[in-house]
Amino acid sequence: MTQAQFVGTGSPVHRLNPVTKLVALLSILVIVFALPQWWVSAIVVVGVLLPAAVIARCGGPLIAVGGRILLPIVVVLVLVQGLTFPGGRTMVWQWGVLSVTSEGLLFALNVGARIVCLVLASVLLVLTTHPGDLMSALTEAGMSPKFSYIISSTLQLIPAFRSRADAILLAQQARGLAVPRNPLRRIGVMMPLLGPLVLGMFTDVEERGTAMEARGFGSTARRTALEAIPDSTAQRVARWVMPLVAVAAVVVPLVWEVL
Amino acid sequence: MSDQAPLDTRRSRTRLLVAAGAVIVVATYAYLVVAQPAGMADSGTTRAGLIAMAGYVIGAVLIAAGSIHQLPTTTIAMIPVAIAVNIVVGQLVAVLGLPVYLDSIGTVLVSVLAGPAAGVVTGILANVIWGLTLNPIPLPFAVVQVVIAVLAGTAARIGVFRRVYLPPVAGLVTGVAAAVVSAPISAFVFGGATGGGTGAIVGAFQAMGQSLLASTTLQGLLSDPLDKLITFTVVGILLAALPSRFLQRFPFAREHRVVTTAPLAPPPSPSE
Amino acid sequence: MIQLADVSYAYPDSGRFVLEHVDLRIEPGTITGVVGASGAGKTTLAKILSGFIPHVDGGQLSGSVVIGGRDLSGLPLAACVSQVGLVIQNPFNQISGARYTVRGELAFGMENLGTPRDEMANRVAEVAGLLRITDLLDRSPYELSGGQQQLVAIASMLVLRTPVLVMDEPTSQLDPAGTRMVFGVLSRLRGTGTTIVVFEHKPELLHAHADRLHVLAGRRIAASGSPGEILSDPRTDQWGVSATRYTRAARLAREQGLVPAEAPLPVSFEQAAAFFGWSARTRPPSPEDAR
Amino acid sequence: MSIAIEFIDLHFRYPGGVEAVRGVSLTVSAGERVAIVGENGAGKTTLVRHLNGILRPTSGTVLVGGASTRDRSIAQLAAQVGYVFQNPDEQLFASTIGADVEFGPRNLGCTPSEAAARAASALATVQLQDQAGLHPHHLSPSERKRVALAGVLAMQTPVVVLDEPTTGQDARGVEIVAGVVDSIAAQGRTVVAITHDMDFCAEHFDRVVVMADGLVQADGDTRAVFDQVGTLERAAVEPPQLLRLAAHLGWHARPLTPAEFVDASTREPRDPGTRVD
Repeated sequence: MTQAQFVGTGSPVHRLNPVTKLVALLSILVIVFALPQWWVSAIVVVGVLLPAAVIARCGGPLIAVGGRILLPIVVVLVLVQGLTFPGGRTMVWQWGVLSVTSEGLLFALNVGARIVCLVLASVLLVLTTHPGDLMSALTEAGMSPKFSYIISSTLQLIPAFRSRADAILLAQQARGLAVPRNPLRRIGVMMPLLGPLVLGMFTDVEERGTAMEARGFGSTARRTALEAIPDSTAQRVARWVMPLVAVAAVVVPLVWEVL
Repeated sequence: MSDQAPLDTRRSRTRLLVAAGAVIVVATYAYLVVAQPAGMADSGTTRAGLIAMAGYVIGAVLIAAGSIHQLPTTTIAMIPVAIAVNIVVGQLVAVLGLPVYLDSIGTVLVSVLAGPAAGVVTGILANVIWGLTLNPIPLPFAVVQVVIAVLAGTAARIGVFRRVYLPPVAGLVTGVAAAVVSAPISAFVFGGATGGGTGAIVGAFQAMGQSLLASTTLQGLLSDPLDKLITFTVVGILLAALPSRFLQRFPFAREHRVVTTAPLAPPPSPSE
Repeated sequence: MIQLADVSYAYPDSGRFVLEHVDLRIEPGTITGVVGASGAGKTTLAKILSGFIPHVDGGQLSGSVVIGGRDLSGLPLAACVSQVGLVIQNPFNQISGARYTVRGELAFGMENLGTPRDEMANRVAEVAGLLRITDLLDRSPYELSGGQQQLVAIASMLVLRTPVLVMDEPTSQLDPAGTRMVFGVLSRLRGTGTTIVVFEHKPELLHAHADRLHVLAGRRIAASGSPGEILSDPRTDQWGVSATRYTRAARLAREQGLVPAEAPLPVSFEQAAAFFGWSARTRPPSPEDAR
Repeated sequence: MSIAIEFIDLHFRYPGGVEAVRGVSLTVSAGERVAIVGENGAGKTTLVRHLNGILRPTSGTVLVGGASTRDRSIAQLAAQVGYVFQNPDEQLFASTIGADVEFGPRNLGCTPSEAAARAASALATVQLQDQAGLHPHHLSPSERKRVALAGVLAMQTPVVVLDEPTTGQDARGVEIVAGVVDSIAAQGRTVVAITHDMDFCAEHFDRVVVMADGLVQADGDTRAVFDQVGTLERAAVEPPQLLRLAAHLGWHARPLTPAEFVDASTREPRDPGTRVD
């Protein structure tokens, strides 16, 4: 099975063309970074991402995966910037040598909101889009099929390589390998563990290269695809409108400042 | 970007793409570090984050798009295996309890054997795979992989991997470069908080009066050089243990005599 | 038709020949087995037949390799690949991983060659039916048994409809059940007109499925003949070719004078039953026993 | 020095929930040659992986040399139980064969010279003595499998476990592995092998354990076990070629080797046409 976190609930969001979702993600990122105030990110999260997660019926996984990534980052951000923000001047709270500044907290709020938006948007895309569909759609949109091959086959190779790494560890332990206590001699134990993994890699590469050539991977013919990716004129229009909105978010404040 | 264009225009197009990508990355870095946007000091409401993110991501995409077309099928088939090794090495290294990730051994191996272009694609796509499977945070750092791959490929070309004591030096240099290049993203996109431990170190430097960018750079300099030093050293040891049968199958490694292999045996003459 | 004339080959940087003065002729539409000890050059010959030597592996190839009337060395790899499909030993590496279902994996080769969508769907259904893996089409290729994965690997080559299919030890890593699955496919392919060349060790199954055998030993084709002749030949040990226990027991019986010296030795269960059934019933075996 | 091994009501459940071994009690005394046969998924590998501590019992105990494996690490058990894995490429790492075969003995505390001596004799046993200086990946896959075998033989453990030793081997390779099995047993050491090759099993093992669905279905002298046609059929195990032929010809004898078969053919009644299908 692949390592991707795809949750197949078959919701309308899942049935969207992956390129549409990708364009939406990129547009959101541009908007959120172009208008760096925290409430912009908040609006996007509450107004766009959470409703989309509810429609896609993967609110639970989104909070779980997003939370696991974001919690340490946000906590550290608030602590670090709150206490040591270079531009911090107005003390909000003090205890001995430690002092929290309002500028630091505001900085943490602005940056934190953007990170939350960036992570939730990317995780939502990954949860609602099977990597195979994403790759096929991007290839149809002009991406080189070599990227699609590399990403899909890597995702499916990882579980097999994980079990190979376990097997190597067991095989060497079964020959008496014990991790020495002092760190310097531990480097010596590196070869029996990494050696088989890397040497095995070359045998695989030779065979996989042969198999790919045997399947016409090097051919310069115009590639076709077995499965058609769902699309609609509405989505095609949206794929033009969203980037325009993003560009506007960049240009308008600039023009505003000039006036 | 379909493969139909005749060979020569494709070759010039790939060089153009890679060059454009490189220029954008360098320009982004220069603007962020040299120009040091004034508004940074107040409340993080500047466009530095947008510039850092856009510049580095667009640059990485262009470089990857340009590099992929230079790679033959056998090299393309190597990349998934190399990325899988990248991701799985951490599992074995955890047994050793060393304070490093070593998550770019596959990328460096590809750069050294199949050349920087192959290494660049491996590194960038390893980042994308990480984003698709575990955590989107590394995605904007894709361009750091470009730096690692280019330096590894260059080191291989000038024969660093022929002497056992040179790879650690090249690793150190690469680690420094990686820390410096990744600092703007870490500072302007993530406010120095890409992870629990890294955030604390950034805080410490800021408490000592360093700017956010300087603090993230210093934090990078504490961890990346050591990680890359060990990565290059391990790759050097692994290369020395490779049979000549594997090595001579890589034109780049053969052409630049990346690892001193015995001179090629003369072709035999058929017995009558 | 496959015709090799005076083919010699040395891997780059090896300084010694793996194959010398190999002459080989394989009739179209037949199933040919090639046997020989490990290291006798079977994989090398398989790669020469499919054009991977010299196009991918390089090295020094002399002599002519003519398939379907054209010499492979003159053709670009893409042309060789359209003539000869190669099934490698390890199904895990034959599967590209570019698609997430068996159906997608089977279509992958055709997508690269630009085959129209509906033709792809037809060919996938046809080959899946022929190999009886239709029920696997919607499963992930990485969640199958070794035998099933090898069937998917074979199917992924068959959909390309290459006139020749070369199989390099397809069952060496499979258990008996998987091995029977793969050899069972061979008999079903006989009707399709595809010329099949199988490099394998398993005598009982080769005898049941192959029309003709060639022995690779001493860097050349040491002998050719029907499976019955080759697998009961006294030189099998010297060639490093394994004989069935039936043949070994029969040869021992002949050496102990229990049966006439010229009695042909059995290879299969049926032949052995007749051979030893005869020794119990004192009737000399008829010629057609020694197929 | 030889030791016995014992499974006492062993149960094992994989984290995924599959109970691969569902109550096995089995004793293998020193010097025995035991073959474990059965379909994939019967629990064979799961069972033997308890001998060197790779797997720990969910319930029940495993005794090696009288002591439980529960409180000893894999590395400690490695001194008593040598385990040859099916895929050699998951353990060969050194740049020469000799260095790789010395890895085991060095870990057990042998001096460099003693490790080299042990490696040399182990490589001679698998007939690879003159390739000691070569890189493992310059050899063919079946030769690499023999290097992995030598790597465990060099540890000279009282118990040796072989996982599918003949898979992927050519005729000569199988003969060499057969010779190794015989020589280990001759030294009074215990051999436990998992195999699908029934003819190899009939000719070189004096005891056969048939497993299916995580349980032992039959266990005993090779000749007797291969005669239980019903049990074999249920465990999807095909009897050896010569035994199948002898039964088909209606003979009373149960020959295990070509020599025994020919000898039996002279004594069997010569009445024509008695064919028992």
